[in-house]
Amino acid sequence: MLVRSAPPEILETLFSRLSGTGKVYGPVRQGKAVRFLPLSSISDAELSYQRTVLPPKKFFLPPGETLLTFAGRGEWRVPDEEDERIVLFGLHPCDLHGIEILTVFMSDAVPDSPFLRRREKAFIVGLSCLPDDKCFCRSMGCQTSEKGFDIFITLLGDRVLLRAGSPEGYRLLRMLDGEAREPSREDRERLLNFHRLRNESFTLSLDITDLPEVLDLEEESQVWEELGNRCFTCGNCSIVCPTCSCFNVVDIPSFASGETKRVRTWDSCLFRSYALVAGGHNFREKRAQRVKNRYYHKQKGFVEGFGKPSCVGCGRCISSCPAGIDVVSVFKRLTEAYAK
Amino acid sequence: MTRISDNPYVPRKAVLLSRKELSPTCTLYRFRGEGRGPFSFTPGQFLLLTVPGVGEAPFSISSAPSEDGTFEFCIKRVGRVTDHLHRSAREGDVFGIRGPYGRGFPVEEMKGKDVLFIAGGIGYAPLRSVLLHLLKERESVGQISFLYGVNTPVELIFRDEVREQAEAGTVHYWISLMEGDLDDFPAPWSRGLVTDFIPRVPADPENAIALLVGPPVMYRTAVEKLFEKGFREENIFLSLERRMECGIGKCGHCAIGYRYTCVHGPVFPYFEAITLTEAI
Amino acid sequence: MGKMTIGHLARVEGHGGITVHIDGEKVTRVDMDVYEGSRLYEALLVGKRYSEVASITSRVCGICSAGHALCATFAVEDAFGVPVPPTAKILRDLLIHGENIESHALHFFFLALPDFFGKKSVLHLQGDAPELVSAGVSLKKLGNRIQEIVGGRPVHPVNLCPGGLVSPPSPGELRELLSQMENHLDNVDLITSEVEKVKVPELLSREATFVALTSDEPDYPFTGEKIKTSAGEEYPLGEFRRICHERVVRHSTAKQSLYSGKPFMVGALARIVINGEKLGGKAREVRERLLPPDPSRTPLHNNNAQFVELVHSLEESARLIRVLLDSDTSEVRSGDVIPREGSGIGALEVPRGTLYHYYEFDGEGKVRDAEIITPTAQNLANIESDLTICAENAPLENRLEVVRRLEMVARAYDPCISCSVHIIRKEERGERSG
Amino acid sequence: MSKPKVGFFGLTSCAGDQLMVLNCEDELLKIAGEFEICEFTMAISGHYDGNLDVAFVEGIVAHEKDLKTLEDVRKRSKILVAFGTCAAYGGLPSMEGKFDFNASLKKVYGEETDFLKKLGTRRASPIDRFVKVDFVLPGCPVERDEFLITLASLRKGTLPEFFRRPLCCECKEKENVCLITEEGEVCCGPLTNSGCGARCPSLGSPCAGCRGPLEEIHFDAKAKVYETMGMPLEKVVEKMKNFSAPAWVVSGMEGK
Ligand SMILES: Cc1cc2nc3c(=O)[nH]c(=O)nc-3n(C[C@H](O)[C@H](O)[C@H](O)COP(=O)(O)OP(=O)(O)OC[C@H]3O[C@@H](n4cnc5c(N)ncnc54)[C@H](O)[C@@H]3O)c2cc1C
Ligand code: SF4
Ligand code: SF4
Ligand code: SF4
Repeated sequence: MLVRSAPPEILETLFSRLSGTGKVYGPVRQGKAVRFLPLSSISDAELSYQRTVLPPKKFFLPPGETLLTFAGRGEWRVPDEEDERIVLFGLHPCDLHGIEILTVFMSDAVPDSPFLRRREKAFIVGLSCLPDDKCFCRSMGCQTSEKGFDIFITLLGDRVLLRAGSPEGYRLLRMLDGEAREPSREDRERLLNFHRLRNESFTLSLDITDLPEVLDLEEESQVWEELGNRCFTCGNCSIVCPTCSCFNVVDIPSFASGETKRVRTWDSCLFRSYALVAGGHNFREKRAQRVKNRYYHKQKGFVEGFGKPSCVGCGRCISSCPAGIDVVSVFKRLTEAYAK
Repeated sequence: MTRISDNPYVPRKAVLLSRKELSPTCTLYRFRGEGRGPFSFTPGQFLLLTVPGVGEAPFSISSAPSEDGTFEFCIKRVGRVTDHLHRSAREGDVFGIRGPYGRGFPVEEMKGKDVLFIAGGIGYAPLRSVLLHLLKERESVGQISFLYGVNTPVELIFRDEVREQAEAGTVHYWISLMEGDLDDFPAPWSRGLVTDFIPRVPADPENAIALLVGPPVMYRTAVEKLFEKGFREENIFLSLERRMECGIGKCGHCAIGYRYTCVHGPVFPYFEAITLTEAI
Repeated sequence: MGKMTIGHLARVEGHGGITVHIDGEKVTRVDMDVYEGSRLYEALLVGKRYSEVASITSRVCGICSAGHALCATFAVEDAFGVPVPPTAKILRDLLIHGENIESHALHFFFLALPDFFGKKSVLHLQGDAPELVSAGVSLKKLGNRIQEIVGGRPVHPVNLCPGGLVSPPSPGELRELLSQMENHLDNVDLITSEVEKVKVPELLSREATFVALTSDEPDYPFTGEKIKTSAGEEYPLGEFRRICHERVVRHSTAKQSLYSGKPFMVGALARIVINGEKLGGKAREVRERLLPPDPSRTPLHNNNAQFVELVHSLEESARLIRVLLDSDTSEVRSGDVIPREGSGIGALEVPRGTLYHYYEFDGEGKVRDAEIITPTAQNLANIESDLTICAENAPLENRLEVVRRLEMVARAYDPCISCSVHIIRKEERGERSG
Repeated sequence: MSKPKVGFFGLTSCAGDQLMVLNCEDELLKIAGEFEICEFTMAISGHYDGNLDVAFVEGIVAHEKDLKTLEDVRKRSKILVAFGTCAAYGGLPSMEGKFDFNASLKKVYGEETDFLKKLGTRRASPIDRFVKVDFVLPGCPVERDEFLITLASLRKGTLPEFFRRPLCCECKEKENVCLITEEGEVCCGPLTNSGCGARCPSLGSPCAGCRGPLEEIHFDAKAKVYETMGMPLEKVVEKMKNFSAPAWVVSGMEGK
């Protein structure tokens, strides 16, 4: 059996096992912010967090990553790899989906090996959650995860369900056999109740069935113009999005060492410079075009390229938009006409 | 999980063999790539060229595929990287290259057909690769017509080659200028837009392929006139230029809809191009 | 009537020159010319919210930006009666010492020291005094690091707010600072010996009045509840205008400060003259080694006085950090600030002397009126009178020597012209070379 | 390659950016070794009249003498860098206060302001109003790291490439919760040049806009935001104007 039931204390045992295999990161509250940070014990982690400011993509596609170092004339090298494996503890299903989407994208055509190497080295522990008023993962089919984790933890009050999602996770679960057991009938009922409660707690939802088709027809919609006027194009939504992975590359010389680093920095398709080419031509000069592009890429382009949208409904872009724009109401406005 | 191949961000070395000024802003650079086996590419593909310590930028290969590992770029001076190349690159200097990347022109499909080239300005550079390739086996294709438009006579790059080909009669050139004159040139020329020539070109639209490289504005008129002439969507190919930071479909800058210019292009058949939002 | 001009004073902050007026063989007057453009800060402040006052006034001067920001914050807190948690007070003191270390190191080693070796700059001094140069560089760096850790940035702090600080530094950062301070303190005797070798030339001797803040506390004060003069008079802060009575001088529209109709001096030397007895520890020893018992007769002693204070600030900041590391430092900000109609004064000893900020606010906390009096504005009259004495004793036939002497005297004051000119401007006279 | 000739010039300013040069304590000797510092009055005696490869110009033009210096330096320099927010955007001295320039002169100097007129005292302006600027290094003061990167690039014969994003990006990369959405504060982050690592929001106080406006905002300042959910743009712009009023005047946002 891939699922085990145990009292909450098992998390401590699990944690100490994990910390023997690598550096453990988990959700830590600091003031109003929750961030994935190194954990020294399970008590550092906030298990009932809503969402971290940055998604776990920061572990695989670090902001400001050095791709190459140029030394003398015609000499360059790749930075040394960190050998230590990392353990990401307490990722919600939406973030697991986010990592999966990025992994599929990064593996396509020419694989992005720096990303994929880091991904391969990570051991991932998922964690169940309840939605708040900004979550719409259920609408995106991301409220549960079938893959993308080694172990998934569901918190059920005084019991904890542990589910293995990889051979390594399975081996680890078996090592905990002394403290864990087969789920009982009662455990199953609790799980069912938890699922019911979770599903009932969503206040935000969006019907995406016909979205790609609607988007095809609504390219000229007034909505884009209005959004363009409202959006700061500050890029917050892209930076915090678990699936936004655009980057810019610049070479940064160091005065002290004389070396130059080639650095990739998180970019956003909302910036004016994004589609600017030599000669000053800009393929998306207007804000409205750029705002529209972001939505189209996520909900239509990605579907055409990879079979599903590249939005997991985590609500981060809603919670961090200083202009108060939210995806759900944008799409609602577009689809409403068709629903009637 | 996917197998992770070599790090695609690490360039291999290329040595600058020679440079030749083509116009006040354009220079032809000849390189030899080093290491990692033979260097083969399809005309229309591009490489990312690193000037160590300064930056990286994509350039179309401007020479025909060859056995000896050499290749040429025709580079226009517009910003940091190109500026540095123009000012400081010397024979023997070591640069970095990544690629070749992307989809090139369908050279196989051209066999036995008439080929119509339409170039605006520096758009000549990637088309030259196709042209030189076809000229190696001139008999394999039918009529070769080349409509070439520039603003002023000094911008007419590869002038000697053009003259030679025109004189030999292997390529029929039509040259358009926005201002200035071309004295004593062995090819027809006139003032106006390069697309003005399209109706006059003798090509059998049923059995011809048109290849277009130029600024976005050129594409719109050119395609319209090609349609008028009877060209079909699937026989018109154009190269789209976008900003690129990676060349391998990751950085996002060149994405049009779900397609990445660097992976699925830069050469697109016309039908694919129109399905891409904002393409032309 | 002849005239000798130094177009642009080098190695001082801002744009200024010196003009010596000569009648026959006799020097009649020396003017300190200030030709920095006006920035009208006092006018710009009108209508701004109290919360913006510190970040605006810090831009009066890049070198004592922390001092301006703090002084403005004091004035806001005075006006609205805002309490400040003890930890924040300690951290602010640390910031003051950080600025003092940075600014004194900059002036002592980078700007003044080259004169004593006849060099153009600290960069040209490496061969003559390598120990002094490297000590200067690393002390300056430490001062910046303190300001960066406490103030959020080495220049123009971003971590101050009425009621305390925005956010406390981490214990790790404080420990980093402490270990650097301890290293420097171990090195003080050695550097002092090097400084001792540099002879202070006899360029002028005169009697002068000194002014500094003072307090009833036993510590050597940078803030205080009273203004004290070397003549022994004391005034409450509220009467700062009696000291800094600004007047318009006939030959210039620059406002100069006079006390009882006479020029006076503020700065490190003034503080040592007035509060020097309160120095303890190493600073006291260094003072005995580097300064005569009565150092008041020449402004050139201001350089060494700065070095003494530098040592004091090192010792004090190490002590403050130890206190911080032993206590809970999480509370650095008192609750909400409630603006009310009224006025407030901030006074602070910044590296170059006493700084006063005075604001009147309306009921919403917007500035109605503002007044900023900087140390250099207070010193200007004294600089001119010292320059005159110096020129009178100088060999006028040797222009280079006169220039050298005058520059040394002016520089000893560590004048900060940008500061002085946030409001004042002096008429430009005659031809000028720079 | 011979050493590039550089000069540091201060117009009317707080000297904070020039101080940041001296604040590169660890690199100072190397700078002096790799560049010929021809003029830097704040730190080095002597005056230089010859040509320069690069001139770093700090401060605003506040009177005719500033203008003369600026024009002279421009003539002698291949590359002129606007060094700091004052030079680039006007900075605090050209702030749009609720004041009348002439009345302010009177307030500060009394009735006799004739001498100021004679000197050509003028409303403070950024340097691009008078001369061509080749490169902008924003910041109040400039960031030490960016200054050193600039020197490193100049040593290679090029200008540096700084990827200027809205400050929000750096704020989010530091994983701060947004002060607009969570605290209702007026934060200039969305409109401000990145490069400081989001110093202020990372400490907990809103960005004051000291690094000046993004290029786009310059030209396209018509964004309006939900007043109920977020922050009205005008409020942010009003705060931005503390550091870059003249830039907003150009973009048509004055008086709003
Ligand atoms: C597939 C492809 C093939 C190309 N082939 C050629 C060629 O054969 N000859 C030639 O001269 N040019 C070619 N270009 C254009 C060339 O890549 C740009 O001119 C070059 O990147 C400019 O680099 P820079 O550092 O000199 O300019 P920059 O200083 O980087 O910038 C100048 C301008 O170019 C834009 N830009 C920046 N990076 C890129 C980028 N990666 N791609 C496009 N624009 C960018 C900037 O937004 C700016 O407006 C090609 C571009 C692509 C995408
Ligand atoms: S688009 Fe918004 S809700 Fe969707 S995954 Fe990205 S941040 Fe989350
Ligand atoms: S706090 Fe300011 S800088 Fe940070 S995300 Fe919000 S608006 Fe942007
Ligand atoms: S956060 Fe804003 S105000 Fe603070 S330093 Fe950065 S740009 Fe300046």
